[in-house]
Amino acid sequence: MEMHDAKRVEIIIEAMMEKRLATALERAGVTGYTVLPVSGGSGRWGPWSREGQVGRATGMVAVVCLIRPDRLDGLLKEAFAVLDRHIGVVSVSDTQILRAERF
Amino acid sequence: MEMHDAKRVEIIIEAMMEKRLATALERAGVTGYTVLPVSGGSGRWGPWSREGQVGRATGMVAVVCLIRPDRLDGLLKEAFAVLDRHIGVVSVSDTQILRAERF
Amino acid sequence: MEMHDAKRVEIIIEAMMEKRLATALERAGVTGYTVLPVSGGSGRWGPWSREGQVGRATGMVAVVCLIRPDRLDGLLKEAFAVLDRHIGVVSVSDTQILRAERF
Amino acid sequence: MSEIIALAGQNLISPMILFFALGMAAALARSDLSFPEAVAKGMSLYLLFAIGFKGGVGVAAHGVDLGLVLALLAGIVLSAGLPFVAFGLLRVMTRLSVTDAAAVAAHYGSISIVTFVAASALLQAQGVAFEGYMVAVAAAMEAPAILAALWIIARAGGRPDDSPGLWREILLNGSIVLLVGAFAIGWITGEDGQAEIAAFIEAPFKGVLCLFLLDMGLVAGRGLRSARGALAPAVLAFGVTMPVVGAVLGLGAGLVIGLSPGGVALLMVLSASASYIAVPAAMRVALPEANPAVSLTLALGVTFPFNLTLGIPLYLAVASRAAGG
Amino acid sequence: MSEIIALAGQNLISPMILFFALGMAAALARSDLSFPEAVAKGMSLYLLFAIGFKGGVGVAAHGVDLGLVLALLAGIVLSAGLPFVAFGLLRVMTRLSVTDAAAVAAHYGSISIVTFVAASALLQAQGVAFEGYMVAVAAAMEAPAILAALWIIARAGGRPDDSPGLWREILLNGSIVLLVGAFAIGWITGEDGQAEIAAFIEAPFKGVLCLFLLDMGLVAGRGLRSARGALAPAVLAFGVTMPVVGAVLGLGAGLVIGLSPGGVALLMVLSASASYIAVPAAMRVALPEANPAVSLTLALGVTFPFNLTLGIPLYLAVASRAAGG
Amino acid sequence: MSEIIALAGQNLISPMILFFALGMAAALARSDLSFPEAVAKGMSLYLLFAIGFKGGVGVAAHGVDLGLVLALLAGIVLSAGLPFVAFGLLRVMTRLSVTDAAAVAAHYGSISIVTFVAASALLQAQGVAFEGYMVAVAAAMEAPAILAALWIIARAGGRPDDSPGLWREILLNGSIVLLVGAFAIGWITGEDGQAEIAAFIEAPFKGVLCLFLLDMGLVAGRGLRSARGALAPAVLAFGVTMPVVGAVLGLGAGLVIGLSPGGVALLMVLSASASYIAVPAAMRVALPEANPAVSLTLALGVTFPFNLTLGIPLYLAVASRAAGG
Ligand SMILES: Nc1ncnc2c1ncn2[C@@H]1O[C@H](COP(=O)(O)O)[C@@H](O)[C@H]1O
Ligand SMILES: Nc1ncnc2c1ncn2[C@@H]1O[C@H](COP(=O)(O)O)[C@@H](O)[C@H]1O
Ligand SMILES: Nc1ncnc2c1ncn2[C@@H]1O[C@H](COP(=O)(O)O)[C@@H](O)[C@H]1O
Ligand code: NA
Ligand code: NA
Ligand code: NA
Repeated sequence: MEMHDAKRVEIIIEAMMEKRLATALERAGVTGYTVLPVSGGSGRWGPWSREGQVGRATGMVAVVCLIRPDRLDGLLKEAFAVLDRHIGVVSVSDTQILRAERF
Repeated sequence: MEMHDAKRVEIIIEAMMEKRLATALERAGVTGYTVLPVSGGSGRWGPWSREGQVGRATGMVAVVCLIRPDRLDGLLKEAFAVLDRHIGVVSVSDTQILRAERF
Repeated sequence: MEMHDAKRVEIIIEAMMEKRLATALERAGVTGYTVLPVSGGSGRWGPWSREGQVGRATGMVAVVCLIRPDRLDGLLKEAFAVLDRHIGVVSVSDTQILRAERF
Repeated sequence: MSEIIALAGQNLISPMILFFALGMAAALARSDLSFPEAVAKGMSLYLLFAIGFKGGVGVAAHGVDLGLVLALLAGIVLSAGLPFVAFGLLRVMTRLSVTDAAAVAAHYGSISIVTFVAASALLQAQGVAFEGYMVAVAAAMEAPAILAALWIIARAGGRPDDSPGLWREILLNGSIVLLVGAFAIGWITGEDGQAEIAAFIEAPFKGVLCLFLLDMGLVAGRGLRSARGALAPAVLAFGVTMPVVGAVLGLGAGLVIGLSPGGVALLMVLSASASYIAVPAAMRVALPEANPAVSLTLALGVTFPFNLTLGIPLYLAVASRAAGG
Repeated sequence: MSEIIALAGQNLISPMILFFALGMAAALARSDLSFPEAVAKGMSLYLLFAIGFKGGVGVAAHGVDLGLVLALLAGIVLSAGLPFVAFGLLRVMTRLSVTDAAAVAAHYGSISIVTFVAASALLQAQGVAFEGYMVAVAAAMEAPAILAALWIIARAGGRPDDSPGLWREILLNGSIVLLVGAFAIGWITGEDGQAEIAAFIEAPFKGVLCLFLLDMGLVAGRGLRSARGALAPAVLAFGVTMPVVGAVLGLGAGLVIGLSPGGVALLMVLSASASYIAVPAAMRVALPEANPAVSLTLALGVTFPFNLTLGIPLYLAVASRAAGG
Repeated sequence: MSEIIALAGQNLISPMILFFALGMAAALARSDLSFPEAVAKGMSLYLLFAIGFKGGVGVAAHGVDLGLVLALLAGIVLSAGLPFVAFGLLRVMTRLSVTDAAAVAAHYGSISIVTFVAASALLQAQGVAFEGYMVAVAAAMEAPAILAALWIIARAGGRPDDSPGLWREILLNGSIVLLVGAFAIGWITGEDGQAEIAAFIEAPFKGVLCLFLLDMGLVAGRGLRSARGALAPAVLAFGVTMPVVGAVLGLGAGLVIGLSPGGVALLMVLSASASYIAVPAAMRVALPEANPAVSLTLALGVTFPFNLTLGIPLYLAVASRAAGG
């Protein structure tokens, strides 16, 4: 199978900010991403969990985005404008993808 | 802690195809994998979300599979046979695992 | 964007053990982690799924933890004490993070 | 005619329709109102459970005759035949590709169980009786349309994925199994079974249906919003033409086999409605190249609201006249 | 006075309160009892649907007069004004930062719909009538407090994020849309609509409320446990002082506009209660630097139980006296 | 005898059993019918809430006497003793390892609350009265079996993980807390509380139970399918032998402490049933080396259906004779 170099960007961000992040990714020309639900975690304000919660204030989501390496900078700049004052983490790993023509 | 080289394969695939992928992984001799739910995303057909959905047509899942490097080719070949005409993405990253005897 | 080297530790562990793992991570001085739900998978005891399940005996969670490389050993030691006799997998990948001051 | 308009007007201000409209409006205005996936699926399981069981109890009460067999046959023929009509219309009216047209055709041959449920609720409110086994006819109409669409696409040179696994998936898909299973259990346990669980499946039914329609409005509105532009006017026109064509064919079939006016109305509704659960899932497996946004948005965002608001009262009025109710 | 105590005592052993207490106790004892997020959200959708619809039917039955307009105005003024009172109190009583104080103030200007629901249930049990439109007043009081808090923070040199998207999010947030939408549909369909879905929204209401309060007790207890230490005694004191202050202002407003004793009691309850759904979410977007644990724990872990157990019977007793019930 | 067969026959065609059978058949045929985890958990929370509350109201109505204490004691002794019987039987009948046998033994000493619920429903349908406090006995029988199994494994040289955290987890696990809490609240609020929430916990109860049994059938069927081969015939035989042995011991205990025929039948059912929620979770923590598929499949796929279909009517008939009903 032919593999191609790519970046795997994982953005863990407040659920309230998901739509703004999606808009930012679109602005950065990123059209493919996947959102995974998050059930809990821990950060500077201690541990939290979604169990039994109704409001969206204390939830997060994980957005995974596979991109060609040359698009990374644009993505990070736009994503950071959204994240800036907000809690959340961004990590970027090297990866290899199939079907690179789609990215 | 002794760590061992391994590959982390992440397959994001339509929920309808999960069982077929599982069968394919079995065929490739892969017995360990973990399925994470996906709540939404965006692709060539625009953004989507699982909120309020009843049918399974517009859902995806993320299948994470840690394997010994020498098993990668077999896995990709079988997985690709399932993915082929379907939407979804495959990424492979280098990683290190504990307890390699289990893989 | 300035990026910093870090490790991405992914621990897939029985749901029953989540609290014990959280305590162990705290002991290792790790304060930031994110828990993702798992909907199914396959291991030495065959495939399983959370569909329709009430009990927690057959569920797992994925705990993702981004840390500075020098904290890895402490984390693995504590996590392993919890995992030890239990099913589950641990993988460690190289990654890069934004806002390293938070880790 | 004025009677039809009166009925339609009355229908339009029922809580069911208003909650659907609320959901659509909320989604189009980009409100974040939403139902968790699990709650939506829970409500749909409840509705299938209740409607199937009640249908079975109805059959137990009134006995079964040749009518059941004829109605099942009529349903299967309609479900297998409508995709050809739909495919033809689509190729004439629109510029959809063969693949997309075949996928859409499968949706319109099959049925929407919520449209059926809403129609039965209206019939009950109007005091119009109908055959309990119509719910079995609904179940029988789910799958043949898929077969027909795959045949169409194969003839047109496509290569649908029709592995054996696919057939089990289609025939044993969750909604069919629950609907038919609950129907059988209602039939077996009859009045006694009904007495045991009536309080669960009858009194709250309408309320749950309102909530479910609110959710469907939200999903439909979201679909319309993100598909805006993707649906050409001609495709939209198909979305309101095809249900009327389907209803006319359903009317003919219902009259031929001698259903009651209520039964005829329901067969019209089934023929007019388009699947948004079973068929979309089957198409993803069998015809992955078809754009799911087209058929789903059309079925859920155009045809479903059309049937819910104007279609059902219209079909009921016509059926009452034609079958001499 | 003894009458108030008797009412409070009776209230304290109602299933609603006991289930809330059970939840809190279970969470503090670190039991793993918990509700799935989807079930909790499903119950809250049900409660909003039912309370909104019932309110609308009430308005349809009794007609609408100037009272509705006055009550809406009073609610908006209270919601916009209470944050200033709360902010002042917080700066005097506690050491919270300006940002945190403004965020907390927004919570106390806005309302908690479950507190409102619990109070209406108590009124009904006591046979005290109230205006059906009070549910619309509740909806109107959700948002102004946020505006007030953002103004406070901007004046204090902060820079809240008040992009246009934020305003749509606040005004069209899910609970407001469902509450107002169900209210409107109840109003439009009136007795007829009520007859259709009464069995769903009336009989099971109290039971669902008990389960929901159990869940809220679990969430509140978990919040208190993990926030122990983070809340200074002075902040806790604010959590029981502010509702009383709010209730007094609500009392004044209710008397001025001439609400019935039940309506006055509900306006007191709304003023006394603190938001734990809409405002926390808005604050995360607009004031991300504010510590969410402080305001949420205070609203849900201190003020909510205070109102539920002591506040509501107290406000009702006072309202009955003052409005001559 | 013929009376027992008639009762069993009648039981077999109740909606409850038929829905369980439907679920099992659907899963074995690999239908994709399934309940979301959140919906399944929501239904189980509802059932625990309702059955606990009703039990408490029953005690409030009939008063409490020495019987309650004796029954609790009997339950604890049975739960602690049955694992030894089960472990002995397993070592004689099967080739399970010591670890697996101890884990299975813990399941059979403990209880299945749904089996209890189904049995109470049958008793009610038959008009057989029973002590309201039997639900407290059920709660008391959850944990002792785990202690017994850990003792067995420790004596056999194993090293179960019995950290202090484990004990809190077992004693404060969600189902026990909800069951006992709702029982206490039902007891405290008595008839008044009952009046408030009766419409929620009584009328829909049977219907929810049917849906829940459908889900259990699906889970059990899926378990059987994926464990096929893993369960040796001797292990399967244990799955139908042990409930009968347990029932006999429960019968003896019930007669000794003088329960009513209905109460004796329920104590038999509790002794005969095997845990599939609390114990599996505890075993994963304390005995991680035990294969969960063995005990879960046995408890849910073999013993549960055996009790549901044949066991319960059998135990009821025997109890009626023996306790002179
Ligand atoms: N080091 C980390 N690794 C993974 N997730 C993290 C990490 N730090 C923070 N998070 C996630 O981000 C949320 C907010 O963290 P914080 O910004 O520290 O308040 C936490 O609740 C976690 O879900
Ligand atoms: N670059 C990407 N990174 C992450 N997920 C993606 C990416 N592209 C597509 N996906 C996921 O795969 C689905 C189908 O994408 P597509 O094949 O582009 O229609 C999307 O809805 C996403 O969930
Ligand atoms: N190689 C693997 N890759 C990803 N997840 C795994 C792997 N092996 C095991 N798992 C997960 O860990 C669980 C227990 O596996 P095991 O320890 O093999 O019984 C499985 O059900 C999977 O969810
Ligand atoms: Na149709
Ligand atoms: Na307030
Ligand atoms: Na037992």
